[in-house]
Amino acid sequence: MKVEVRVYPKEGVLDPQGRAIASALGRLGHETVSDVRAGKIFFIEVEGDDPVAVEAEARKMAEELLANTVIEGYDVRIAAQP
Amino acid sequence: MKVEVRVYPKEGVLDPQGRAIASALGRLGHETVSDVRAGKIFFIEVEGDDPVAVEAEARKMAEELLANTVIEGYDVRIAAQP
Amino acid sequence: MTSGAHTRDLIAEHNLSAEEFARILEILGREPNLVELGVFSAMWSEHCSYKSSRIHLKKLPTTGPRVIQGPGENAGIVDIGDGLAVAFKMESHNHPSFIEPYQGAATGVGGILRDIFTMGARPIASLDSLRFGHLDAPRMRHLVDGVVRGIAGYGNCMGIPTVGGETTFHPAYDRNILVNVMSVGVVPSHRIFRGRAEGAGNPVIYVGSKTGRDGIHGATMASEEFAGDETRRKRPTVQVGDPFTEKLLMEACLELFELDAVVGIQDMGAAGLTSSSFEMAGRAGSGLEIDLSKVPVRETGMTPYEILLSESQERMLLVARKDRLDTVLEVFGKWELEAVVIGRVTDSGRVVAFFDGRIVADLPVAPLSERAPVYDRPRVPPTPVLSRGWEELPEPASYGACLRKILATENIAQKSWIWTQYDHMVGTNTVERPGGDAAVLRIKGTSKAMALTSDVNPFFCACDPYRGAAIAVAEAARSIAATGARPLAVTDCLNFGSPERPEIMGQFEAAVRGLSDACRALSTPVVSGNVSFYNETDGRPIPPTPTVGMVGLLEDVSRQVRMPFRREGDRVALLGRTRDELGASEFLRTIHGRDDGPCPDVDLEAERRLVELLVRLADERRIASAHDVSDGGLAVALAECAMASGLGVEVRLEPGVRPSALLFGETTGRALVTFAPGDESSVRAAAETADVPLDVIGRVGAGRLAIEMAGRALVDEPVAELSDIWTTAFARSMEESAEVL
Amino acid sequence: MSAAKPRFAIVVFPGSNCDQDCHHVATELLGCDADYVWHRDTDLKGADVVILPGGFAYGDYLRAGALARFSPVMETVTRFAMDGGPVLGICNGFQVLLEAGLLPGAVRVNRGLRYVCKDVHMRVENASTPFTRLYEPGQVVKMPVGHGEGNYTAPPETLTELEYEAGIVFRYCDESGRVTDEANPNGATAGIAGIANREGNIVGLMPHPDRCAEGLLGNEVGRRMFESAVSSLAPA
Ligand SMILES: Nc1ncnc2c1ncn2[C@@H]1O[C@H](COP(=O)(O)OP(=O)(O)O)[C@@H](O)[C@H]1O
Ligand SMILES: [Mg+2]
Repeated sequence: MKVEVRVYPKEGVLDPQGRAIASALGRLGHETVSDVRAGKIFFIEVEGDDPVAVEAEARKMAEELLANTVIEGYDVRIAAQP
Repeated sequence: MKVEVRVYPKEGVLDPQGRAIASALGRLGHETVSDVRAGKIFFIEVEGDDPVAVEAEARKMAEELLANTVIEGYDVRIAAQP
Repeated sequence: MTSGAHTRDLIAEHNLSAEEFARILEILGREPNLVELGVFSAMWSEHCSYKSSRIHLKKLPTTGPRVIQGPGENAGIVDIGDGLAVAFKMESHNHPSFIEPYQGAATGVGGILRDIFTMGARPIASLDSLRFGHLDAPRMRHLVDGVVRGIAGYGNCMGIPTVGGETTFHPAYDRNILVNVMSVGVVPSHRIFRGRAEGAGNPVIYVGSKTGRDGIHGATMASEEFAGDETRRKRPTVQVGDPFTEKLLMEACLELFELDAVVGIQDMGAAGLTSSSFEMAGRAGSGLEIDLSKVPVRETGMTPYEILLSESQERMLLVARKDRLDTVLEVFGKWELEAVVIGRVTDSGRVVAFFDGRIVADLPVAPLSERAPVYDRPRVPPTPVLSRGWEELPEPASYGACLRKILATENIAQKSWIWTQYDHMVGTNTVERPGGDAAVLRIKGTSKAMALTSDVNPFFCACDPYRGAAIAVAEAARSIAATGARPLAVTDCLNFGSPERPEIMGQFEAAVRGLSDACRALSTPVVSGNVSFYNETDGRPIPPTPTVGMVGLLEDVSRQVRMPFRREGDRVALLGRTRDELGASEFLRTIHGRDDGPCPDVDLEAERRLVELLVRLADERRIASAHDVSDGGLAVALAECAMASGLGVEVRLEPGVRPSALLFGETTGRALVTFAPGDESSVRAAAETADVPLDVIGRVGAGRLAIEMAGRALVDEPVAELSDIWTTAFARSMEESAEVL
Repeated sequence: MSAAKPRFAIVVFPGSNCDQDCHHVATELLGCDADYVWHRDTDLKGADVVILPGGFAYGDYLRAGALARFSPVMETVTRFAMDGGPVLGICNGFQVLLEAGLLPGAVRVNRGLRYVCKDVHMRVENASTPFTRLYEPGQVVKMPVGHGEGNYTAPPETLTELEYEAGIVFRYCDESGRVTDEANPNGATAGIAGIANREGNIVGLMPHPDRCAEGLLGNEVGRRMFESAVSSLAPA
């Protein structure tokens, strides 16, 4: 079963990467871009077919490892991998 | 309007990050994890309310800057930012 | 896999000529199967076989009292005493870097580092020699940014400092950039390892990353017909580097080398498992049996063809003593590396590959490695580019304005934007950081240090490949000697267009002659190197670019000499004579927008005498600073010493040649030295004995760079302003661009 | 080496690359004994001081220090630190201490999004830790940095606590000691270059004292951090 964990800078935490990308996009002529926040996404293949259990396990992975909860938030969803 | 661009390693392309994370998760006792692929996600705030136009613009951003299309694939979707 | 006669297309797709195929039939006495065809194609490719360059490379001087290992191994090695030796080599990763700059450059670093530690040496430093097109050419800033990030990403993670290099911009590289990386390692002279598969019965071990469908090049098309659509869709063209795995490989190998368990070892570079197994057997005159089904694979359904030809990174092939196999597997286990026995050494003189119990390739070793085809390709001698009349140009109105303009050009401007992205200090050996004439690295546990540099001026080579190549060696030797070190030996990376064109082979032959003559004159044998042909697009080749990497030895690191002026009041002297030369100079390009020749003259005997003098002056502690005069000429050299020190300089030049040539001409064989007034007589005496012209041209002063000729002020600029221009120009030019994050 | 001298333990994670540099300072330059401690070992071999060196533990894949903190050795290091033992994290070692929660806060990618290797200046804000006691309070020291993720930050309450509990050990500044934005190589909040826990025995910093500990390299100021540790342990 495939699960997706998204990790992103917490509200209020300055995101240097998002900022740089936003200004670069501006210079590239995308003036309509007003804000960018850069995060990470993990496509995880987990054995087992109980979505509830798999999602719970994925949350644990995010808490323990995938996100640095001091500055990052995360969300988890069972999803198809690209 | 908020748009989400997800960037991920193309199939067959080595993903050292994903591999390292997968084995770390294994060591942490998540034995059910069989594979991890690590990507990036960008939450982009774009002015304008025509989803079609905004999505098209976001694709351009991905092609030009956000994704390295030689080794990375991407997808775009209008979505709510966390 | 295949039956009956191969189609012409199949043979052509494997880049084999009809003659070469006929030769294969004759060697085998039968039709090769597809796997075997792939192996021949890879082993006889220009890259692996050097078939077009061999006869010319034979002319290079490759021996000397200090040479322990010359060309032919993974790296060359020279003795530095104290039971130590240095292993070094330069490699190109040009084409991959143009396709994907980050990964292309990163895997280039990974490859050359493997060449060094497979010899048993611990790498201590890398240098990167980069050629880009015009900064405003399409994708160019993106390429510069990606290449620099890639070198940083890999080298920094490995913990090998990138301590020097060079960066040139020339429109002729617009569609063929060059990424040459040199690495240097230190090895106990009694504990050198080589790529030899010796001892019938010894196990053959595969260690490192799994094998994927990465970079299966020329022959790709052909194999797909058999591997099917799946493969075609899945196979990536670009290899991705994994510096962490390589760091583990390096530490594991270096640990293993202490345990007397390894017989021979080689990295899987171009043509991966194929070249490593054939070369290891070839050097030892032995044979191998390998079972491809045992090779760890990253993807499903990989064919023997793909497994043999994959160029996945971070993989090594090694032969262990049979009685020490456990030790080998134990050490790799400790470092969490996958190590598998995939075969054994035989004395059959053949490499036999099995897959699922079937023989999929059975080939004689010698014809594929040692006795691969060699061509003496037709060539036409290059016609040197001469003056198109620059002698008639009016002298500029303001030499100060010229200097400011030249200091701001991407070729002359300081490259700190690049080297601050490289960890150039890890290892705590970097005594001279990037920015000097040559990087200097102390050798822990001794009083010694190594001086390292890479040089070539493509503008010179474009005008005259012979002189350009000779000058590259001379400039490298001068840069090394300016630190007080004695030039020891050379590695090269010969970047050219297509060898199938007589003009290009003419350039190549001339450049190799230039290298040979210069290396002989300066007693710096060539102990390793690399040839990169086919650097051209739509029939437009790069300028001949024979990059020279040189190592020098400083017996006593405390006698090192540095570039910056040291004390106000010190005398400033020019060693060597300035000729009326402006051909191929930065001045002509920047101020007049012309690329006239001729390439400056070179007097190799005079260069040798200058090197001897610089080494002696340093050894006798007679000079306070030294700097070689090269790109941008005397005015730029003076400015560099001033800007690096914050001190100024007052200079009086004798008339003779036109002022522009005096200030900006790039006459070879010159260096600047400074010394306390009290040492003038002894320095003069030393120069006389060495038969090197010496003119005291001024004194180190406060804040200004002032140059006058016959009472007339040519230049008078505040050093701080020049410094601001020189140090910020390149970064600004890069960071204003939207192509760069 | 003389028995009075303390023993250093230098932790080696897969991917550490300044372990030998720290070992060189402790042994060759200070004449102390030092052991490498492999990340899977749990025995500090009787060490008096523990150093987490710079490098790219586990390649810094995911996040600098994120994977290393799970190495078995970290439990031992934590116990050693909780018993008051002096622990110094340099660069990647600092990042590991942050990820392990032994020091508060986190680092983000540098403001300029690039790895930066150059000399910076720092002001000594706390000269009473076992690793800074030989510096003068307010002293300006020059040290090299070499990192891509040194942009320190922490939740407001943590920052306030650091300010008031003397948790900030070094701040980036200019030559004259002024904390300015230009002097800040990575965008770290409040110019924070190094911090300590409340007890002061755990110190982490981004710059590299190990790279400026001998005259041959043109700068010896970093050696004082190691000597501080030695002096703090010397029997009074
Ligand atoms: N790509 C690079 N990487 C590292 N150092 C570089 C690079 N390009 C230039 N440098 C450094 O800049 C200084 C000047 O380079 P260069 O103009 O080639 O010197 P020289 O004229 O003495 O050969 C040298 O110290 C060189 O090591
Ligand atoms: Mg040069």
